[in-house]
Amino acid sequence: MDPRIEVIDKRLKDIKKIIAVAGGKGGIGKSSVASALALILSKMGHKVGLFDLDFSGPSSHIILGIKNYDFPKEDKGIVPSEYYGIKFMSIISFSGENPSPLRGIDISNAIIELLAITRWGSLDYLIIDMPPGIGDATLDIIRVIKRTEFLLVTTPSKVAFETVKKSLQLLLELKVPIVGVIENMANSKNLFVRNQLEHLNINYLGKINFDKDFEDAIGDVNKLYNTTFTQSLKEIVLNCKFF
Amino acid sequence: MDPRIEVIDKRLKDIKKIIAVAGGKGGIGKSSVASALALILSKMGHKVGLFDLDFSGPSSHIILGIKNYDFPKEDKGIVPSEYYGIKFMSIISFSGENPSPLRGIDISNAIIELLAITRWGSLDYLIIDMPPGIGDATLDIIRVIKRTEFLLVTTPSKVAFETVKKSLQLLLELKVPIVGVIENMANSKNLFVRNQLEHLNINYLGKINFDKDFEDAIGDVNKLYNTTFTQSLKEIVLNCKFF
Amino acid sequence: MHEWALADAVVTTALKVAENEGLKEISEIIVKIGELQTIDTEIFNFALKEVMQPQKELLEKATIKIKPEKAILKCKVCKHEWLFKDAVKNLSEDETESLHFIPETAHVYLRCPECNSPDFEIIQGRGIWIDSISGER
Amino acid sequence: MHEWALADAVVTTALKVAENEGLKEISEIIVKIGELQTIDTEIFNFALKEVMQPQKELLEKATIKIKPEKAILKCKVCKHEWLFKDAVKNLSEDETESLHFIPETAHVYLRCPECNSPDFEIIQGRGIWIDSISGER
Ligand SMILES: Nc1ncnc2c1ncn2[C@@H]1O[C@H](COP(=O)(O)OP(=O)(O)O)[C@@H](O)[C@H]1O
Ligand SMILES: Nc1ncnc2c1ncn2[C@@H]1O[C@H](COP(=O)(O)OP(=O)(O)O)[C@@H](O)[C@H]1O
Ligand SMILES: [Mg+2]
Ligand SMILES: [Mg+2]
Ligand SMILES: [Mg+2]
Ligand SMILES: [Mg+2]
Ligand code: NI
Ligand code: NI
Ligand SMILES: [Zn+2]
Ligand SMILES: [Zn+2]
Repeated sequence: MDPRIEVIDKRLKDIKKIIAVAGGKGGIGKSSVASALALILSKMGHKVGLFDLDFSGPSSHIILGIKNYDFPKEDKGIVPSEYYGIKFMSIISFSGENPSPLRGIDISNAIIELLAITRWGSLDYLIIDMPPGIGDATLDIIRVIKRTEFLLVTTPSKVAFETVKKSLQLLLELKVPIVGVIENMANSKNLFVRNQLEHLNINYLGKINFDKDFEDAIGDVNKLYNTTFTQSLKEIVLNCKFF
Repeated sequence: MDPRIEVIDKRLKDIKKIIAVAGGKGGIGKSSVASALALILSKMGHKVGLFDLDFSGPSSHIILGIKNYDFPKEDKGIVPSEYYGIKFMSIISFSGENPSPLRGIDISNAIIELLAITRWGSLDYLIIDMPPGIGDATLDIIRVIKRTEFLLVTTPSKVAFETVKKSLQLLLELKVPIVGVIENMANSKNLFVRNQLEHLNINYLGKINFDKDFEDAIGDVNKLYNTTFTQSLKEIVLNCKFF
Repeated sequence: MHEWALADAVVTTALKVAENEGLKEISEIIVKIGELQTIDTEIFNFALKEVMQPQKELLEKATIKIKPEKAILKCKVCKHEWLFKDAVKNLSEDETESLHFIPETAHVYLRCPECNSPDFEIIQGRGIWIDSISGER
Repeated sequence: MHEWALADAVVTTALKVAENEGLKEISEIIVKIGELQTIDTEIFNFALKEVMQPQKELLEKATIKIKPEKAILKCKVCKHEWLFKDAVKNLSEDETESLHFIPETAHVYLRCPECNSPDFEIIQGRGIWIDSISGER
């Protein structure tokens, strides 16, 4: 019997909302949205945690400019370090800059281990930055944290949306709560995504345009907060009943 | 004993070069490059196969506009259908438009099954469109097709490159042949990627600019071939000793 | 009819084992065939004969035992176990055919009968597996 | 010292099992501790006592048997098997500490001694596992 599974609910019991930022497709801005969202909610005065679950391509620490990511403190478990008021957990504390060639079974085991030993304490929001795909990480989050709500990101590209749509179909079928979809790198008055979502009866939360200054702000949390990217996201948050 | 592993070399024996288009990161243009590359090589008169290994987010059929993707023909194995002269294999022939929530172990099994039963016949190039990550698919391709050569894609973004760099580090450590790296969605005279690669002693093959007309060409193979995207890639192919 | 490719895999593996272990003659190969792949045993046997033909020396006296294996699925979410033979009734012909090519498409077309999850393990009976190869040195 | 969280997991699971199976008293819990995680058994035992304290009724008479389990790794590429205890010598303190938190970082810091691959299975001895929980109804 795996003792870790049973203790996960207990570890997360003082967290009000758990949000997985997902989409199935890579490169659509999941990590950018997850990181900026954590920052926005934290600046709004909420207690926020950010959990980077992309073990192949951890990115949240790069976007937020987190550099001194040593081992978390041990105290009846592991206690996430805080950066800019955000409690942060990522595989980089354990793997450093090295590649982590983990198969699905290992990803699954590592996720469950971290969920069983991390003491997030009391939080208003735990934001999970999901990897691409609908494999082990997605299936495990659905399986072991039943109350996770999914916030999906897409771009207006047909290629991206076709994959995001598969994630949506899966979540709908499994009756997993969906906060809604954010259209990222939007570029025009193209209504493709909005129409498709209406069809699927899913909340279109708003759009974030392609922000040519975003790249330059990566790694600098003050610049990042002031990008049109983050400000557009903030507007979405303010307009959304969920937050 | 798994009988499938032993027969894979035999199935691939009449293929001259096997190229995995990879990068670890999602959304950097792996599928776009793989699809356009297959098209370019085919138009140059080569015998080409294209194998979409991204089971969570199969994209090559969308980019090339392949619609009638029925079961492949059975004849002493399965025989890939040909589209625009390219022999094509993708999970969509079996899963259709449905989501495929496969864990790593399933992805591994499905890849090995397809490699064991597909009769590509004689080819000059087999192009493999890799999924993001350095998990089961990457590890299995390295493990079961020892002669695969990796063609990596990156974008100039720090976030993307940090992940692509992890793939490069892994391939270098394992002495897996690397054709080189293509910089996609390049936008300026930024030398970041070129400099980083020089440092790692890896071939910089060239760049493809962000092509605002690319999206509109998706699904139409003639338009696709005439995009600046594809024409830039063609130039890279023509200038590269490898092809 | 892609059974031929799988039979070919079995024989190719047997040759490899014979080479590695210095066998002059193979006397017996035991092959498990998992139900999930709905392999036609008759066609598989026929294919085996054809593939073995050119390897007379090594395989002339070999008997090949084929053991069908029940497919058992177990849900990772609710732990329920069930049999593929009970689930297959609800599949269309095309869906069964998909599983025939790639048994993992079970996760596309099948769901846990208790909790509706696609997140289950294939405990046994997935596809073709070689239990043992024996022979004379 | 995150051993406490793992001890807590064991006890939480025992309570759950007692509830599900209607046990009034738990008499024995057998816990395997895989070597890969380099758990300090003394600290783990100490933590267990602390976590069990508030559950007197159910656990007062329980003995907890801790069985250390050797960690065995097997390469998926060349099939070589080796022991973690032979490999651990080459790890720095920080690397061992990483494995202590997440045993899967073995794939980051360890390589197959035969072929240098990071693509190996952890055959046994990964971490904490409950072998059995028994008690009186
Ligand atoms: N709205 C935007 N404008 C400009 N660049 C963006 C925007 N959203 C994301 N990016 C960039 O796109 C790339 C992919 O974003 P990322 O958040 O890493 O995606 P994912 O986590 O889905 O893989 C990164 O280089 C990021 O900097
Ligand atoms: N050079 C480019 N210019 C414009 N759009 C591009 C370019 N390269 C890729 N894209 C677009 O970027 C997105 C990601 O490309 P894709 O090939 O699917 O990446 P991957 O396979 O790495 O996930 C797609 O929407 C694609 O149309
Ligand atoms: Mg990301
Ligand atoms: Mg991420
Ligand atoms: Mg792709
Ligand atoms: Mg793809
Ligand atoms: Ni068949
Ligand atoms: Ni500890
Ligand atoms: Zn179930
Ligand atoms: Zn090895």
